[in-house]
Amino acid sequence: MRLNKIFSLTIFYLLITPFIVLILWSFTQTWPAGELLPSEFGFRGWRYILEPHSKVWHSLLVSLSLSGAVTLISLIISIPAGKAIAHYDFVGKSLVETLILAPIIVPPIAVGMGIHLSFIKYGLADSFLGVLLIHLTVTLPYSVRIFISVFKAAGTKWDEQGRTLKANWWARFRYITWYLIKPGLVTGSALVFNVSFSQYFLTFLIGGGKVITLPLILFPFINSGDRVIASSLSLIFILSSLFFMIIAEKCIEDNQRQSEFYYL
Amino acid sequence: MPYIQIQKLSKLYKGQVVIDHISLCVNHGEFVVLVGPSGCGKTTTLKLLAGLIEPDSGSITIDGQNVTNLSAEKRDVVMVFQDNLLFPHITVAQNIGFGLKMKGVKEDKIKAKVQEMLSLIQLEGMEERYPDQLSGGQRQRVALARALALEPKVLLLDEPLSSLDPALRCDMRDFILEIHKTLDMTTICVTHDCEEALHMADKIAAMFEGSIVQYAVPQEIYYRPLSGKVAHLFGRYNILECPLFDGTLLQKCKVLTEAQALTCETVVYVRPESIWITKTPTKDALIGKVLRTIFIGEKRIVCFSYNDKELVAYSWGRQEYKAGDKLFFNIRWEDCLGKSGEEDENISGCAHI
Amino acid sequence: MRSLILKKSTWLPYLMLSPVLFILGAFFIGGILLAFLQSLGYFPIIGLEKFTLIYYKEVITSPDFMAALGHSFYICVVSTLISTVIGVYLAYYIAGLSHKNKGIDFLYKIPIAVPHIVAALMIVFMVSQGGIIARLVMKMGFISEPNQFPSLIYSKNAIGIILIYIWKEVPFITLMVYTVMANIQKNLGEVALTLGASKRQVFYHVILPLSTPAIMSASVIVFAYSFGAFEIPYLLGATYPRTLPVWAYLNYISPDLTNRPIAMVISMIITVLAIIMVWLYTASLKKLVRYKL
Amino acid sequence: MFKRYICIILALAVLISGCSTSAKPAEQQDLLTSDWETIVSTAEGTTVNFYMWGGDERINKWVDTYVSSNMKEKYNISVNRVPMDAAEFINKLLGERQVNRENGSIDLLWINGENFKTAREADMLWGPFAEKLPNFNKYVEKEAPDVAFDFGYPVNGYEVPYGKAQFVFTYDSAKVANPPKSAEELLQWVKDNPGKFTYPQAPDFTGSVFIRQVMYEVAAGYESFPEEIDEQRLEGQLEPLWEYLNELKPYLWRKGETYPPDLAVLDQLYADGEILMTMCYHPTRTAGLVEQGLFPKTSQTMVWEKGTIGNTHFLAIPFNASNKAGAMVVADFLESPEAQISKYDPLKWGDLLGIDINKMEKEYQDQVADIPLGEASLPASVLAAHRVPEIPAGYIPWIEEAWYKEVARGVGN
Repeated sequence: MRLNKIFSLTIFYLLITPFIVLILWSFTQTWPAGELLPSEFGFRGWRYILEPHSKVWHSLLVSLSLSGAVTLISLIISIPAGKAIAHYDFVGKSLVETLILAPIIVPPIAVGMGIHLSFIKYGLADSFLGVLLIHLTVTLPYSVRIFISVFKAAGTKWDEQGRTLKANWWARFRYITWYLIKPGLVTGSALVFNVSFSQYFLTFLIGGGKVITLPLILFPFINSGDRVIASSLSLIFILSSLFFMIIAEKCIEDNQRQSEFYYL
Repeated sequence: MPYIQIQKLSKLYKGQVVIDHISLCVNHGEFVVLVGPSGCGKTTTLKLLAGLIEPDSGSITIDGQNVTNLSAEKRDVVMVFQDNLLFPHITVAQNIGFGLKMKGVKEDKIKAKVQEMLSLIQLEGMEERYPDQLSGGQRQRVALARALALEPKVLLLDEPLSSLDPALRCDMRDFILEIHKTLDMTTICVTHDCEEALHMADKIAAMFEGSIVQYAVPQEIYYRPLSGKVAHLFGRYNILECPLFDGTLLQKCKVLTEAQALTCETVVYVRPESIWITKTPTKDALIGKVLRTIFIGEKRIVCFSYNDKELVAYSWGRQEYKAGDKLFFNIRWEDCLGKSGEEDENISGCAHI
Repeated sequence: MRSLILKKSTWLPYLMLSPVLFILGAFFIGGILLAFLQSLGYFPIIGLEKFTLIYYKEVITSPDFMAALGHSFYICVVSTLISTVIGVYLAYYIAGLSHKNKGIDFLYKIPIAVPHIVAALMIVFMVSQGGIIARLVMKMGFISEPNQFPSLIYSKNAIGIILIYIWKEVPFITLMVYTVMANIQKNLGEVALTLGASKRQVFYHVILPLSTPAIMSASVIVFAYSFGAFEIPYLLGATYPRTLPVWAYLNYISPDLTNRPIAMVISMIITVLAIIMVWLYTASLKKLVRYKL
Repeated sequence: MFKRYICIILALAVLISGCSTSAKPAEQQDLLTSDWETIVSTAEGTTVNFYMWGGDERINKWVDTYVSSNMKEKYNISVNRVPMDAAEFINKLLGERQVNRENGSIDLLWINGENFKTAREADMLWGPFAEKLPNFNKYVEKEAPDVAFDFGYPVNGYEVPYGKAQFVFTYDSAKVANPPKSAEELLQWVKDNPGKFTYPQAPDFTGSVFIRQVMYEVAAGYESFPEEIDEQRLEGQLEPLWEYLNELKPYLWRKGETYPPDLAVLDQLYADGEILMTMCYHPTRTAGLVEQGLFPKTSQTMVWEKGTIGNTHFLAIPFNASNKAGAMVVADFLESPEAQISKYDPLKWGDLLGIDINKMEKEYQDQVADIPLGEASLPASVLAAHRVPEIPAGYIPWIEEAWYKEVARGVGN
């Protein structure tokens, strides 16, 4: 038991200390080599974020609307798809299931590089729509799989009960299905949003610099080693995705708190 | 010295009292059934006995050894769970041999024991099957065999029959009783089925809200329940206040409601079958008017009014009564009266505390 | 739980699936297909119209290929193995806590709220030669110069990259496994305990075999991700060897157009390898596990 | 049920695609023949997408504040800085060229060297537009070799000088008393101080120039690189270079097993005290970094006795720029003495002047003289006296690749 305690404390510190160092760096002015603490604190990183020219807010807005749209579309089209796979039997079902799992395994780098020129040709590159579509290919596997599990767990009995009580499809969706899929919606939106929100490569490649999201602003700073600005941007990043998750949880009340489960 | 002695056992869960100072004594070889509505703490009591959870206060002694703080795997207690819970990833034989393997018993000895168990549960030849290839009854038997293979001092059964269909249930019931007798174990069983409890138990403990309200042999708990709640567990009943002396009615009976019964000292719970109906007057009989009769197979339920209150009796045989008939209802007092009114301390069934 | 399958319907399920299938078909399958065609040197948009295997030959015979392949494998296998072991143990530990810990709520948000590049930044702050640990060790007098601290970033041992993956994937695996384990622990774990199994035995004989499918799918996802990921090794990898995705990307952005088919060949190789490995892994483990989720 | 879904999706798609409106198409065919006033009036009220390397916060800030606000004020032009490495935007343009995409998203580029050469050879640049810009005509010495040629490749008016750079080494004077001033001295110094020196890996810009810097001293100077590449001759010629670098290798940081991926990492190593020397292409950058507290206050810059490589970086307009007029107006502003002087200030950027100081008015010359360059910087005269030109751009990818094979991958290692 004692060993377990030490173990869990270690894990806890391993999770927490990097955040503390990140916060420290974001408030650093000078942190000389070899010192354990910054010799001078400052707000250079945070000032950069607040300055209108840095486009941090603009990119945050783009990021939020892009990931928000991706989440919304992803979830909406995944609900019927998840139901179809969970409750229906049809020709080619296993093929469809494989197709839906595939983007988790096939690296996005192959998809992105393969389709890049065609996107340029058909005007989808450098556009919000193009980035949205390419994000969807990455997020759909997650959301569809979540809803497959949700519908499998719920079974068809509720729907059948609804039919015998003469509810039409909308009433069944509104009063039955909706409550069944709520936990899936919370988990799904958190997962999909963040997969899209932290996507760098595909946004960069397909967005071509026209669709500037937060990771695109952050990446050069990490690459160039400006630790102070990179740290404060990272914190903004983490905070906004946490914020979204909390909002999602609050908007879609989930009284049973089932949403803590991944349905993958 | 009782074989299992539970003393003032308490368990809190999230600040709520789940088990409230339970005391209970079980003698060696006894088959004790815990009955009560769901959520009364029966299963928790079993888990405390099994060592799966630790009590907040009180003690448990088994065969003279204090096991209160002994972890589950070190107790000579085996529990069979409600949903049989066979390990789905291993075969029937491996399931039955699981406990022995954990103890480090040699492979050939395990094999012999498994064969013995399989013949005991009459599932020879099924050893290589997986749990999902068995029927519900077979699975339950395997679960039992798995527990018995360890030859535990104490066997705990948590609603062992609830997941079976009615026909299987009767067979399994007899089967369990038989094994209990042959292997000379002390068994504690939890159920919410009163018939099951009466059928199998040497003694029944009635539990409500974390407390044992009554602990007695089946006849006693059936005919002389200490409260309406206990009476309710085992079927229909009437509540009467009949001050008696030496089996003689002192004055006319009064029909009580549940609420009135709580404050009344001379309450008698009368089972419908303790009322026999005659068309001619007899001594001390209650004179009532039939309200309605319901045919339920081997008997009829006769609801009649007495002093404008409704009472219930059974009529046996092909005797038929019509609504409005005026009849005489005779109460077999010897059924309902006896050692009732014992003091609370003795509910535990322990001689000395 | 086994769910009922509704009556066979000819068109309804397809209609329900159509938006998802359209997007995945057009953009995912389309992308892979185009990458495949380009890897064969067929790309009419830029005037390449002949199928050839010459680019495959060029990649496979290049001395860089085995180095990149080995390096990619090394990073993925090590990071997946370690994060699976830690994640499984952590899930087991949390599942064993008697009342639900608030920490789980927190843990569940970390893996998705912190993107890989931020995780990378944090790990660099920790373990680089100028990082906080090196400074600490230096202050304590174990080393006198940052150079004496083992090099973990930009190094061939790729320990920094592996640490980032571990840091990021452990909570993910923990979460996916925890749910399953908590259920097993609650039911079958108790059964095993009353059958005289010690905690250790319960873990190895009951919980571990039964949660294998969950562990498996979690580690497959982690493995596939790290095998195809480009950002982290691009940011923090050694000059030589490079991982396959970095190599592919560097070829892709090369101003020399003839390098494009090379990039496609490498990315096709990554894809095929990822699929083969995931298939091998699931197939071999399926044999071990009868339990169906 | 499904009709409804489809409707929602369609509605969303329409909504979203509405967000991605491209810049208004301007009549651009005859921009090269129209006069400056027409160009300016066409450009007014438009947005210019300026694609440039985005890894230096100070440069970003300069563009985003100084350039942006001036353009807004003077011409009502919005400057949209897009951070992207040159290799990546060249690749993007290459793709667009291949599929002949009109209405590209890039209007103005910050470019030079082999990227310019690639862009020109693939016909990816629009022009020649240089002589359309009044400030170019007024302040640029067009015949100067570092303006007429970009890494030996003729500019021909397809790009205009943006600034100049010269390779310098930075060292910590508190720890290095006698900094090495030649390749030979460097080798000795590195051997005496093992683990305290390294350079970024090619094809990083700075790493690449360091390799050439060494090459000038140990193998062949810029004079021995004709426009036409003769690979066989080159291989022999560069043999001493690889020998030198491989001799250096075991004494480098991490014993040369790996190299920092870019300048930023090298600077970080220097800032953390892991190495004692760094290098860069902007002679006053070090002063700025000291001022910001990122580098030790005792940092100093130096050049080698036989000189260090200097070059010019340029601005160009892609063939499919949607807003060529706007790009020209921005480029013209960047050629102005005000912009150039602002850029010259080490606190803002510290880039050397891209225009000719002698062509400037007196007041501007005084302003230049008044700018404090910081203690870490060398005087302009010292720099000028130690500047040697670049080799033709075509050699650079070749050398970078050879470096990877001969040194990084470590043949015989």
